[in-house]
Amino acid sequence: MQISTRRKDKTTIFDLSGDIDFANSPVVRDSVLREIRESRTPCVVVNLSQVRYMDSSGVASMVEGLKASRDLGSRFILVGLTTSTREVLQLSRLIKVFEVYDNEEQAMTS
Amino acid sequence: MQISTRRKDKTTIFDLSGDIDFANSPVVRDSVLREIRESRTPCVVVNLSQVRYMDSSGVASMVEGLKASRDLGSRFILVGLTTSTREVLQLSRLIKVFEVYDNEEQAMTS
Amino acid sequence: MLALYSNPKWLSVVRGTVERLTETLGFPIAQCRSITRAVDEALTNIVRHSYGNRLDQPIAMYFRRAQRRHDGQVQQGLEILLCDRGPAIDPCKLQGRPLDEIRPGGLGLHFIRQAVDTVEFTRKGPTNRLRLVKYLAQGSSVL
Amino acid sequence: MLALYSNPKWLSVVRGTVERLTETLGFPIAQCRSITRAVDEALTNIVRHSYGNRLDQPIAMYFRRAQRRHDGQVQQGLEILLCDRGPAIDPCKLQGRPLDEIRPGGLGLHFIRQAVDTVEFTRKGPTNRLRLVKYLAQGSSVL
Ligand SMILES: Nc1ncnc2c1ncn2[C@@H]1O[C@H](COP(=O)(O)OP(=O)(O)O)[C@@H](O)[C@H]1O
Ligand SMILES: Nc1ncnc2c1ncn2[C@@H]1O[C@H](COP(=O)(O)OP(=O)(O)O)[C@@H](O)[C@H]1O
Repeated sequence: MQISTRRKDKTTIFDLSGDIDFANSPVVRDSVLREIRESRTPCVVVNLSQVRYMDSSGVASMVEGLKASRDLGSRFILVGLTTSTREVLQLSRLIKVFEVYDNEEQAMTS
Repeated sequence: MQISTRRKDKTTIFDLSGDIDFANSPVVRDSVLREIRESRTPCVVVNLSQVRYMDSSGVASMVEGLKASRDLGSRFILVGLTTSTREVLQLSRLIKVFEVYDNEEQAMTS
Repeated sequence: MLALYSNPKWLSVVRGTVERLTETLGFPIAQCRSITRAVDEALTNIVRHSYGNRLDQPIAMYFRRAQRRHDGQVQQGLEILLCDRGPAIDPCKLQGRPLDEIRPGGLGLHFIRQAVDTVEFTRKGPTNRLRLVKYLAQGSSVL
Repeated sequence: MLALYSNPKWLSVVRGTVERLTETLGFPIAQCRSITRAVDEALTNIVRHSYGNRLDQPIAMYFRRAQRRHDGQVQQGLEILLCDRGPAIDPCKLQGRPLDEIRPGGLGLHFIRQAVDTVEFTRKGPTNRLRLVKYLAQGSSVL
């Protein structure tokens, strides 16, 4: 699993790739929460387009990101859902809870 | 592994997909050889673009196809080599022995 | 049979194994994904709950064919047995959170139950055994 | 540890396991492919030559860390042991065909030797053991 981050104006984009599972979801969780709580970034976008697999602990990390940004009145957006990540969010009945866009461009102009 | 065949004029195209390994290369070998020897098709194209893996027995099947068509003065062409199939033909030092094209269109107009 | 240690870095290896095994047995692609997910979540639970995140504890997995009569027909299937040597599981604790709450955690068992036809926890001597069985739809069997 | 029967349909399952294992250990992607290929070819040889294409014979695979000193530095690596219970192998037969001949067959051992740093056949009691070791370049180790 690899995480890299980019900034565009007031938005931070997390590009995740590979498998997000119990071995590495704590790292994902921590970097996302730090960005929201410490850097106070107004908008965090998580790009999942290169994610091959996401387990329930990955979903939990996304839920924590969402909750943290709600607490602070910032935005938390998921983009680039693959079949596999979409499936896991649907199974969790969480897909409607998140702000989801097909891609970064749509997220930035919304 | 899946095999399907198509005909275009005097050419038969084998579309292979999945993994060609010792479990199924005999099937690949037999269908290719039947097409060359029994149907006497003047040109056989093997499309490897959907092949994820090919082992040495898969390479051997291609060599048998090549030899059979040489014996009969027909053509035997490989198209759509992926990183993995190209690698295995290079390791076998056989890549230069085969008539190889990027895709079907190039093979048909050559 | 696959034996490994309880280090979460091996989860990806097991997923690779189960993905290919279910593919080879002829499960439809979406079921290959969901069975793989079930095994991954079950292993994660063993690592976390049976072994308290210790990395060096033994886990054994057995893969066998299963068979049942269903609607008057014989269905072929895959049985997966996951064995660990952690403390006995309190059956009362074996439940996830209600799916309509938005909070992290408590999803693994839902994913497991969604994916397979049988989920069975048993204790045999010092061993926790989790038995998962998934049957193939008639006709799609290539077992 | 992975134990399986000598049915070639499980070859794909083992490739899935080894692909992910080598990826997890941090081997570069081309080496993940070549190590996987080596194991696949070695298993195929066991099925064909040790077991004469019988489908129900036992094969055991062990995966361990390896270490060596190389150019004054410690290199981490992966050791793979493949064990079968076929008849003892005649070492004189253990050779492929010359690579400049164009004919089918005789490529497996070339692929194996190309992929790993050590290839060692030994006989221990009733067991053929093939030991493959591949080391990681310094610095790329994530073991
Ligand atoms: N292998 C296990 N050993 C002990 N308890 C377990 C095991 N697997 C699951 N449980 C219990 O079931 C609960 C629900 O599991 P799960 O749905 O996977 O969610 P989570 O693990 O995130 O809590 C766990 O919190 C735990 O109490
Ligand atoms: N596990 C084995 N048991 C017995 N003989 C073997 C084994 N592996 C390889 N060999 C011998 O080595 C030869 C070369 O093997 P290989 O390069 O894989 O080509 P092929 O298997 O196509 O002949 C085989 O023909 C066989 O005689």
